[in-house]
Amino acid sequence: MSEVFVMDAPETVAAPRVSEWKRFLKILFQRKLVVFGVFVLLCLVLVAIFAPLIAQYDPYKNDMAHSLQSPSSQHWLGTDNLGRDVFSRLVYGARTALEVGFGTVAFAAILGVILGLLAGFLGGWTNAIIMRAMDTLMAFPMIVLALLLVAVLGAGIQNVIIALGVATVPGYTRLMCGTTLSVRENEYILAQRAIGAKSLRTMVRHVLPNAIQPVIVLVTTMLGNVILAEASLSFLGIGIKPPGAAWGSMASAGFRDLGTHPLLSFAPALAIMLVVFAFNMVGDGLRDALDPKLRGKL
Amino acid sequence: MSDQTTCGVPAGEEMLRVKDLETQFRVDEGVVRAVNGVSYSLREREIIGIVGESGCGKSVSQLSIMQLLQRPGKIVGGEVWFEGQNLLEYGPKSAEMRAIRGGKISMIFQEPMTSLNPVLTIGRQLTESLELHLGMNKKEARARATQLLDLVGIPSPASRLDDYPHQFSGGMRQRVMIAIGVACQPKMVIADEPTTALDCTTQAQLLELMLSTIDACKGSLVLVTHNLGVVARYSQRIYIMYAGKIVEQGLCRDIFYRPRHPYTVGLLKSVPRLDEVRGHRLVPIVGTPPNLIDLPPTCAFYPRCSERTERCLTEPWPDLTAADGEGHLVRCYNPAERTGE
Amino acid sequence: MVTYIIRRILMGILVLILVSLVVFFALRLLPGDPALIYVSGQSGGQGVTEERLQEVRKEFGLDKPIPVQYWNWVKGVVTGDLGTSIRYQQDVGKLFAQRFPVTLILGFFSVIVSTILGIFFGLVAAIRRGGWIDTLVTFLSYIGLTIPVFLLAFVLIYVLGFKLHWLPIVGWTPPWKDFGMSVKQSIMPVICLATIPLAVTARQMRSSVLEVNNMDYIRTAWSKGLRERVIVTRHILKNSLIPVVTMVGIGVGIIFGGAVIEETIFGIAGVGQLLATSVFARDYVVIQGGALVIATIIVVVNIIVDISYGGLDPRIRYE
Amino acid sequence: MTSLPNVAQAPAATGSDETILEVQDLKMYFPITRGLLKRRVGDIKAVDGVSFKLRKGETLGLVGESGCGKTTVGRCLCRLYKPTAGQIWFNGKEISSLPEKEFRPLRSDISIIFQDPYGSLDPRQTAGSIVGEPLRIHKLVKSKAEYNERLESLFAKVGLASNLMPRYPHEFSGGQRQRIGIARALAGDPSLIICDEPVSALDVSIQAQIINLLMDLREGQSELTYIFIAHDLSVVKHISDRIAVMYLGRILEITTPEELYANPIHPYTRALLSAVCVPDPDIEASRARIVLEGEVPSPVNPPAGCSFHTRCPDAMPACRTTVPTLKQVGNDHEVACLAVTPGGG
Repeated sequence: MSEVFVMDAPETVAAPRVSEWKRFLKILFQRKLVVFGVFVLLCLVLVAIFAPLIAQYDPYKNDMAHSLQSPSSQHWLGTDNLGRDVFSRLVYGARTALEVGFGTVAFAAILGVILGLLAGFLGGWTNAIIMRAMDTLMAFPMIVLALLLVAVLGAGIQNVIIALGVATVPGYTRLMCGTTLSVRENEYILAQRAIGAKSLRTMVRHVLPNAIQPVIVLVTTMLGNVILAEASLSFLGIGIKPPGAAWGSMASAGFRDLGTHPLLSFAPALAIMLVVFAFNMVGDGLRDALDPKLRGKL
Repeated sequence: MSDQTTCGVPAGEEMLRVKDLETQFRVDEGVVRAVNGVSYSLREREIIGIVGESGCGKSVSQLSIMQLLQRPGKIVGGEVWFEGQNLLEYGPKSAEMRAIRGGKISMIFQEPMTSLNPVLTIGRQLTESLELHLGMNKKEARARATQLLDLVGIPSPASRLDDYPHQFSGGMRQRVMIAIGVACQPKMVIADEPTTALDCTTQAQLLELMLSTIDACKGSLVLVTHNLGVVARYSQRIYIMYAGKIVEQGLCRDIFYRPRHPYTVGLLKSVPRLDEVRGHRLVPIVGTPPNLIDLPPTCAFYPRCSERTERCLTEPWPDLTAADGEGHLVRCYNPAERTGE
Repeated sequence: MVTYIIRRILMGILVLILVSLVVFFALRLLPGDPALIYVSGQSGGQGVTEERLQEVRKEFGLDKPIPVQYWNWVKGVVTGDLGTSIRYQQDVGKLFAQRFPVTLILGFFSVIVSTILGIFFGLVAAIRRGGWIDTLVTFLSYIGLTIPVFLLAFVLIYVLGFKLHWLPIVGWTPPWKDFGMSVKQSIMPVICLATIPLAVTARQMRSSVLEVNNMDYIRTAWSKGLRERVIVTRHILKNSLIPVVTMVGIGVGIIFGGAVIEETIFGIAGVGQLLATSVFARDYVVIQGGALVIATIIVVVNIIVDISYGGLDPRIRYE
Repeated sequence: MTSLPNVAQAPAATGSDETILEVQDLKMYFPITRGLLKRRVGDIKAVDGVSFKLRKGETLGLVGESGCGKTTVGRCLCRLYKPTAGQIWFNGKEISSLPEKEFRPLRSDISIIFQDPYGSLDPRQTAGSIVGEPLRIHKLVKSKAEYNERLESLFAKVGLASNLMPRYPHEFSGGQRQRIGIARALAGDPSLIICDEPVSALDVSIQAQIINLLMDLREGQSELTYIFIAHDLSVVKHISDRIAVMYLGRILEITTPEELYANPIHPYTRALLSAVCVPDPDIEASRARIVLEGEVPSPVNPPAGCSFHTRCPDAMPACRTTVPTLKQVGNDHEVACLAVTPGGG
């Protein structure tokens, strides 16, 4: 049966094919600050992986004979009050930062995406329960909630990850719920019902992939925010316990010598800022590159 | 009311002349030549129709005249003569331009749902132009605003002045837009798809209302639309636009009964008509409208044209040349033979 | 509007109940026996015996069923009894009464400064989009968002304190005791607290103005021939403030979080410092009370913000 | 009644005498909740008692203005909404109250084409996968080879080259996307397709392509039945064998296109017809407009009696109290108006 009745010429040409990926990269790297951010993050990851090769000294070994030295060719950034090489500690601190960052974000993002998807797609009571729970967690400032949890769980890298994870879940849940709700409004979701697809299939195959994009942007910026929060907890002495090399605790330890040896606290603090800044830049770049308003426009 | 529907020859004097207007949008992928050398004129108490599909530049050309373009839109050439002045010599924020906008030329937009400010009352949005252009005080402006709402058929107008736009239906909002449009008795009104977003019978209501109110203040009208039926009913002269250029222009009857450009012919043959006999087959225009980025200088309709020749691909898009009929011009190397009647 | 307010308040109360549950169960459901924490916290790790633990459990009613414990705790909280600090051996309510005013005064000024400046800078940047002001504001807001509070404090202390000797580097005096001193001592803490909310507000305001600027009704306003100043003040400002107002609630949260660090650095005896030191000492009674009070303040602020939101947006008012 | 013009010229109404669909007193109310406890304070009476019969192979046009319930009727028929009341007999089987599980197998037999060619295709799915999804869900093919073969033939049917299958929706134009939507609707080899405003989001020059395609598909298969929902009377008249005019959740008039154009009886139908402009200046100059007063009343509180009486130029006192029912007034012509005396036939 068929073709005979189609008198209009078949449409063989679609719009000229532009690689999605190419366009994405083009928009992403349009801004110089994004290039800078990606560069910083690449360096950070490399430093964290090859920390033992880069650091010339044991970051944990005290050497009281050489404490509080100014920068020199042996100690590029000097030594701290216990005589430990600041540069080596900074290098190992990158590991801690990334570990906490990725650990927390993975935990919170996965949980948040699932909860948000369920709340948004199922609506009704599921939505009410999940979203009120999230409102509750959102009522606490992130640091205060983390303090509460650390007070109970005790310090240490795992507990910091759990505490910050719980504190950041609402962000992902709310975002995911919001995008799910708007994706659900689309006719293609209705179309799935019309052709007889079951809810679970629709939710996983059609809602999730279309709703997840903003979460990717959030994940990027949250990596920065979480590293910043971990630094704040470590700064207060309740995050990563000494002698663990965490930038926050280094900054805090250097504080008492701020007047005489400002580099002790400035160096780790600047490292934190650089990394957080880089994650924010890349996050913003991603948002522009993924922006549905720009997509499909041409 | 129905004297508006005649296609008679306009008698008034010319009040607006647009010459070689060019507007571009510079985007990442290149330059969008949205309006690419458009010229037209409007006489006193005349109604002209500007017809084209979405993205043909009909709305952008009107926004350019009012200098209301959003970035990255930019007028790159041309003249707009109105009352002896070239409006394009004034900046978009200049006092001269502001006195024209809303005072002498006003505009009615397509989207009644989003064209009114949601946090200001209807009254405030009406009185602000009255205070600005007619120098009324608050009390006078309010009294006049009540009259205007009454004129456009809004029941109990005095009490509705203090309502917010979301308390009005789409049709009611468009009535308010019409009231704002004619508030200062403008010499001309540009209506950009004024009823497209509305229902059929509401469209009819509002078109009749718009024409009678503009007629009452002795204004002219530029009717921008994609609906051939609407221009057939209301306009005296018609301009057909495609890909940023006017491809055919002429008196209403010439366009409908003696169309010469293949695009015009295609438009007329592709729409189902209420008065047709069922079973006849529509003749669609093949393909899709062109992407306006970095268009070649040749005819942009070429890929979809049924009358194309070798010449259309090698030589640039021709100028508008005279066809039979008063002011009937067509931009084509191979215009259709006289059809119909 | 009345229904809207009532619904908002009821929702707030529900969240408060849930907040109290979180605070209460944080200690009981998570690993770690509160009695053990209590005893070891009190005695510094020594003297932890089963008898002592039993004694403590009885003393604090920890031997009763969980719902009863919760009920007793809530009864206490409502009557102002937040328990006794393990570290200070003092009524937690009294501890807070001394310290909350300090945090609230500094926080209040920070909210005012960050909101006003944030709205102003965001508006100016958006209106002069692409100009040098916009570039500067955008860049500074990035810095503000990413700078650790302690780095900002270090820079301020190092430059204004150690090098220029303009401002004292530690402590805080209430304004009613020594106004001049109080102002001097407040400058650096307020800057530290206000920076992040300022950056957040400015960014939100900028994007909100840009969005409103693209709306059809702004084009309508231009088509009436209004001047730019009128369009900005009458048509753009109110509409773009609507999403920014919600940021005030978030800003209050950020400020309480920042206070923990800022008060520790500047040696200010506020709630933030109290919480930080209490975590160190595992003084969970204080943390519990502090978290509860701060969350309550934030919930209340958010209710007020949402209600004023209704005042700004007639669409909500008539819902 | 007036003599029927043009009947000779018009093709005889296609389709057999076999009824494929019968709708009886269909009602769809959407609850409105308000207040603290989300109390149900009223209903949006989107569809309020609609009945019609559809023969196999016939095309019924549902026309009316926004909010008249035409889309809701369509969505009830393919059970995207569960009707509040009434019966839907599809091939002799009552389907309005079937549980979803039992209705699911029927979903390949009743399909729908949506209005928005941009919103109705999943942007993350390739064209091929979109069209093939009903085949996979209902397991209509036995092998990969058969699947590919079916896809190729579906693409060919709607006039798309098969090398476009791996492309994503954003790479297609509006008209092409609508072809993909049509191919998806055809995948399960349906006998009833609900076309919900399939051309209203398209440019005028593209509309004709899609209308022609829908008509061609019907030519090829005498069993294929359409319900064509649109607000554009010219389009509906072009494609339909019968047209039902809806207003506020009810059908006011139902007849053939020729009869509707030549002999509209209901005052609303007349107003609707007069509101449509014909692209012909001479004809337009001779047509008078009936401009209706006021606006469509809210479907939450529809007027008692005839729902159109508030705007009707010919309203009588009885119209305020008595609900008119559809009455036969001529050959295949039913009107719900108190001013009309039944007859003809």
